[in-house]
Amino acid sequence: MAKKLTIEFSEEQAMMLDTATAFCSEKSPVAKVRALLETDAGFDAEIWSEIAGLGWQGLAIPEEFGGSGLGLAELVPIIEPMGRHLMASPLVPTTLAAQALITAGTAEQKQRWLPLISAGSAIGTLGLNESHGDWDLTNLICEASIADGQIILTGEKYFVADAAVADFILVSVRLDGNPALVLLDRAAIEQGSLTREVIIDETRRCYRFDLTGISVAASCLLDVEKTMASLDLITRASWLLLSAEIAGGIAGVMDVMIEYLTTRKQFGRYIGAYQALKHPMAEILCQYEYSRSQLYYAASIFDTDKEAEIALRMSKAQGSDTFAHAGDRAIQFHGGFGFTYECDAQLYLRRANWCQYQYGDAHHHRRKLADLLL
Amino acid sequence: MAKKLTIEFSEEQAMMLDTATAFCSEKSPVAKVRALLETDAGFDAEIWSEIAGLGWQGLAIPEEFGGSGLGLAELVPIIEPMGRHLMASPLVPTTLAAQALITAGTAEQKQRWLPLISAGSAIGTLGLNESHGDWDLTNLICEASIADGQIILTGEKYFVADAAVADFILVSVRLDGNPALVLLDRAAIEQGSLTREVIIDETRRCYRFDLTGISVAASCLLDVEKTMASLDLITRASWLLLSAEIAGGIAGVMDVMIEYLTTRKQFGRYIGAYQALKHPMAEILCQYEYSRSQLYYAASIFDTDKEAEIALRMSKAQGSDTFAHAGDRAIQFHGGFGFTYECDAQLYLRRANWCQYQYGDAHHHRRKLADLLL
Amino acid sequence: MSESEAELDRFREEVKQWFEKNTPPPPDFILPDSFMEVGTDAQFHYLRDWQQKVYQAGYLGMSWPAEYGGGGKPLMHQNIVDAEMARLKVPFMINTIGLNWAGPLILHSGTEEQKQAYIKKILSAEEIWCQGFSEPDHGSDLGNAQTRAVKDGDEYIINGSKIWTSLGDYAAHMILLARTDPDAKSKHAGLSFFLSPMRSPGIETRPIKKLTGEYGFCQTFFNDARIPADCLIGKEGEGWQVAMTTLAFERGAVGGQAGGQSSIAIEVAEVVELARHVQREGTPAIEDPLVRDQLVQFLMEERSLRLNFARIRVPALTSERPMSIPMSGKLMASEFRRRLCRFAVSLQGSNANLYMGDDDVIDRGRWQRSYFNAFSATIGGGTSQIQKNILGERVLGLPKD
Amino acid sequence: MSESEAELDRFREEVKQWFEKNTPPPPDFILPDSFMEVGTDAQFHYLRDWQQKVYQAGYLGMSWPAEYGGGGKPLMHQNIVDAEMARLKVPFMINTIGLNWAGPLILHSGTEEQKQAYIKKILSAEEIWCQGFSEPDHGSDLGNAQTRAVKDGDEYIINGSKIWTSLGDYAAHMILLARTDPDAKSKHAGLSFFLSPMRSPGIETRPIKKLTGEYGFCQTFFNDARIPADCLIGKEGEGWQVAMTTLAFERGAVGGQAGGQSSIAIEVAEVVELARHVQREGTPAIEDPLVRDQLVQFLMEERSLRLNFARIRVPALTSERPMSIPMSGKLMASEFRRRLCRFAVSLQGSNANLYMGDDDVIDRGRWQRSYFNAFSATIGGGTSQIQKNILGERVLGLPKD
Repeated sequence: MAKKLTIEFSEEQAMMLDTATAFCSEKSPVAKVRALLETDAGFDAEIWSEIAGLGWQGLAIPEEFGGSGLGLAELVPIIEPMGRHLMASPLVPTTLAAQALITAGTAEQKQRWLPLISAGSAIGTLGLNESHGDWDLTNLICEASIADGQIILTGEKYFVADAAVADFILVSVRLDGNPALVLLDRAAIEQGSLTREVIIDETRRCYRFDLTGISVAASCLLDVEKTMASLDLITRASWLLLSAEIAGGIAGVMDVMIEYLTTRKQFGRYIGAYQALKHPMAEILCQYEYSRSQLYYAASIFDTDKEAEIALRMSKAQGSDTFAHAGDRAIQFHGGFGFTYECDAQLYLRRANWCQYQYGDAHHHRRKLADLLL
Repeated sequence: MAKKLTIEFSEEQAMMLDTATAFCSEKSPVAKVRALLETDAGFDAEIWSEIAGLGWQGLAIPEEFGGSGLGLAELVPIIEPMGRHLMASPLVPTTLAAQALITAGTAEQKQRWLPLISAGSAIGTLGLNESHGDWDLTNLICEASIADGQIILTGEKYFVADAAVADFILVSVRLDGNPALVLLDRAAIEQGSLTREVIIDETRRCYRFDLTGISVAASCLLDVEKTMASLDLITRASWLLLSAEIAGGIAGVMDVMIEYLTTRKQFGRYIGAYQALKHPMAEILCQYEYSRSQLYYAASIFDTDKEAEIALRMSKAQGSDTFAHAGDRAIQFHGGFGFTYECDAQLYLRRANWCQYQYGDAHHHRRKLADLLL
Repeated sequence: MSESEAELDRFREEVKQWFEKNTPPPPDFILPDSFMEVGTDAQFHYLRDWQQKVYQAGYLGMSWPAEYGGGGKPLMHQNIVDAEMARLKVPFMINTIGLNWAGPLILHSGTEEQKQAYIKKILSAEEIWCQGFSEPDHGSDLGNAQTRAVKDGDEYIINGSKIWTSLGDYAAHMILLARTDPDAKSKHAGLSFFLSPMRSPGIETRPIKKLTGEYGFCQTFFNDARIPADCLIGKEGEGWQVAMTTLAFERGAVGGQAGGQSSIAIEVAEVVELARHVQREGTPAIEDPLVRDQLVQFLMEERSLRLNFARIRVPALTSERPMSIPMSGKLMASEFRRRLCRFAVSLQGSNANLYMGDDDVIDRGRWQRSYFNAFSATIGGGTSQIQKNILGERVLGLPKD
Repeated sequence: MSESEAELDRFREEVKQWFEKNTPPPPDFILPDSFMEVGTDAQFHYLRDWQQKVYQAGYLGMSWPAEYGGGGKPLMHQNIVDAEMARLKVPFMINTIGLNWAGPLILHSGTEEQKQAYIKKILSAEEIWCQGFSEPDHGSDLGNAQTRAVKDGDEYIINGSKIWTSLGDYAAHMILLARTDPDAKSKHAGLSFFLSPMRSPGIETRPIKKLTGEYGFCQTFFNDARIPADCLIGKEGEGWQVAMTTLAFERGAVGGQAGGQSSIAIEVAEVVELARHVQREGTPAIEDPLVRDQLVQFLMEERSLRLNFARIRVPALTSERPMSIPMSGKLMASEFRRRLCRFAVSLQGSNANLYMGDDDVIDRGRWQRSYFNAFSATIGGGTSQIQKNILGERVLGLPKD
């Protein structure tokens, strides 16, 4: 008989969930989401300020740097409703960048950037992916060499979120055969080195980042000794926050589906009365509950070691597959309208694809889980 | 663009299908099937004689041995309706044993047994399986050695169909490191060497056959040079005839389901009106059509080499999974009645399991197909 | 009442030792996985003896009142025993209906006489109880029960039939839902609830053969069967409420059960173990990447089921659709079990075709049997199809069929 | 008429060489997979030029009468050309509605004037045709078309709206199903069929943006649009029969089509190829056993679809349910395509998240697009859910919902 599994969720987290749910629902109606699709930045700077007012950017940053000193798990009840309402913001990349600095930044780097992030005055992001599409963040083609106190970079990073508006970008490179992280502030980012990517999820902004030709002072390097630990933390944090976005996304696409199924008639009946639609909806509901249980369990034990890895991978795998399936069915169940851009189902289907293929799809995680569990 | 796929089916085969369908439907009503469950032999000797009258035993035996000289593919439209009506008979093992003799028997063995088989006067069977449950017929634990013109056997064979009533059994053994087939007639089968197995499909009779202690004249050995070819043919023939039994079985279990769905009411409606049952039935229908198309294509090209292997494995894989799924759903869709022994669905579910795990399950065949196709 | 952790640990150790020492060796026949699957006298006697032994050791009904045969101890003690029993996978307590349904009901709503008469014999398994809710042709629509009970002096005359009576042929008593007033203004209002004897003239049981080939349920026939009027529990016409109370006990939604596990859960770990020791195509099944992927899926699913129940304890995380997890549990758990057992069968190569009773069948054929038996849960208590309708309509608010 | 095998082989070789030499290089934009997916002027012009070129070479409408612009040759020639076009995967013929629906209909039922006016321009793609059957809010229930056509002198006045008009914004003509008699005794009897101009006052098209982000369908609005009365084909009130005839042409159930492929089939072999060249976790995807198993499943399914159509040619093997294969084809093929394309997306690791238009997206993003576009077939022409109802009721004889 396996050990007891409990989900910890404090009063504070419950309040956070309430606040965030109300905030996202009010500030991110779907018309707003669609309007932002057409903009360059993809998010609303005013909302970003309001988020700063709520203290979300600094939630998981130590108090000495102006943050609240809480754990990453506290962000889960915030990211989940953001996912549900497709609210755009650079909160996740900024949070991940902050975590990378906390674990591997030099004292000077932390002192410079963390207070700004906590205050909502700086956007940070990460350049970790490469052309091969591999989810192993230590599989690096991009390289760095050091000469005369300068770091010289080559290669291209993919999927750098919100790079065009970021105040700094942390990029991973191979240095002397090992992974290293380098902090590039706006001044270091060459004109024309960013190319906006065309990505499946139009609510996001991602950029290809050509590092070749960039050279910065050696002080931009993060602590090399701590880089592996930092990459590991970023990976885990990404699984957790993506899982939160996914759970919210499933809830959001279910909202869209239920609305249609209870208002659209065909052959004289509401289409939700047909078992061909009702039963798959019930199945999606069950898988959603699984996803959410896995998510909040992973959040509960985020700080443990092997157990957390298992829980996080399960959460990512369960959620990814459920969201992808729900998104797919959402199109189908809307019939002809589902095939149009106007139908909100497509926003979620695209988001579901995005979430599936970022940081490992379900198939990948199950393979890793097999090695951990069998 | 792949090559053209055609299904050959002659007028004669069409007539055979009609005849066999009528015969099996009349001679094997389910009450008869159930009555035979309780008997030792498991089949009706009278039916066996009638089958002989129709010439089915000799269909694929050369004319010089009293047969019709047709191919194994001609048996497909016979075995299919037998499967549909769960008609019990040792036709398949006898046919396979005859084919083994045709390909690898000595002149004397053929002369002795094939005319008897053609006339319906002898039942033959095969002992090929072993305790490890492996589907590779060359993975042999049973052994034979030759001394003083006698073959001495050791080991145990599993799943020897109809062994208790067989006039001879062909067993596979390892001889000098290679597979060999030995023909054992009734006189050679020791008292007590057969133990009836408890198997999942109660319409069949299978025996464990303990070879240890048996020794027969060296003339009982089949042509060692031709043994591999013979085992290969037996394997392919088994895939084909099992696929035929499977296609019939799917049709049979669909009959049972449709009958219930169109006569049983719940909440005031025939249960077949509910999409929760109707749609899975439609899906089973589609998979059944696939199974049957694969079957008759495999029959069409049975005599070719690599192409036939592909077609046969596809047929077995497609049919096995469909039958297993249909059997499973048949229980479920009958509700409480489906849980009883009295409901005919269980006869088919058990049969479906049997067919899935004989001569390679779908998963096994797909793995082999991957090597052939990718 | 509260004991120190150390005391509880000591007790746990004592329990563990007792069960390690006293659990009987596996018999030479296959045991059932739950009381619903008891099909032979040998199984019955083995399990009844075991329950008696556990009761005599003081490990059953520990929190029930001492005056009726219980232990009079804090519930915590029983919980520790139950956890150890589950952990050690000892055989289950056969008198499940008595321990989890009838007993709690009698303690809650019974008369003093009923408590004196029944409780101790439930614990000792001297008297086995069965359940008479479902009827042929009415599926799981309990409210539609048609079995009639007509009062005649100090007796009720019962006519009708109940189906899926587990242990019906071994039981001394049945908890029986019958219709006392066919003209009541609502169909629920016409029902009454009885603690009926099973060995009375006019009551006959006919065993039902299951698709596994075993027996394990009965159909029970009442032909002018006369039972004493004081068998009634609750008032006449209150049968529906009493039944709902009983079901609440059964679900563990309220306390009051005698404890002791009532079925053997199948864990994915056992299938993993099977995959380690069976060969597929010459290598252990567990080395096959597709088998590994499937096993991981099952492990995830098993954990999801458990985590759902961990999450219900956090109202903030279930507030939007509070009934979603409780109402989907049966569907998900039963379908999970069916698929898991079917998969376990599939690991066995051609030996998957051996069956219970064969000398060489793997694990005594338990996987083949459990696959077949799994349908009792995907069908009984409302089929999976009905469960999905319920979830769609009552949880998601979709329109009715 | 009958030519020797040698002559046909020579012709086949000639065709092969012509297409190898004349097929234009792939453009620097992504091509659509069928006429329903044409969404940009660049795509349109590329494909129209291509059809013109094929027609001018004499490889289109080869069996249509020479007096209207056809080739006047045996059908066998066109079949050979079609097979070569498919084999070489050359771009499809854009005027699909003209070639497969309108053209055959006009040749079959049109007046001499109509034949003279339309046929040649269909073949040369000078005039593109579109189809006006479906209407908003009436799904695929063609018989329920509500667009009105009222005769007024030598004109009809059209009011209403059609949806899913592929190429509506490029088309010169529409085959239009409209209601001339709302009071007819059956809803079918009130319909008439028109060869309507598209560039008339009162006819407007509004492009519909698809979930792919592309355009490719229109909604067509008729506001007191006047079309000449001789646009009518068949008699007034015979529109339903004419529509059914047209659909029979479209399905290829009867001969008469101009030939030339009308869409690019996606073959599993292409996904196998993709699996060979994309990396997953550092190794080619095709080495992953789960990927291999999936690919085999798709190969089996693809073959099953084709074998079903081989089997319909053997009546003895389809006699029990003759409509089973024909009526399940659309369901099975469209769902197959959806799953296959989704799987092709899944092979690409994090690059699966790049999309059409990105410089680095694999295969120009065709898999991502084809997955999204696949829903047009699982939804259009009756959703998969409706198809299953039809199969259940009309083929299996199950009761109606």
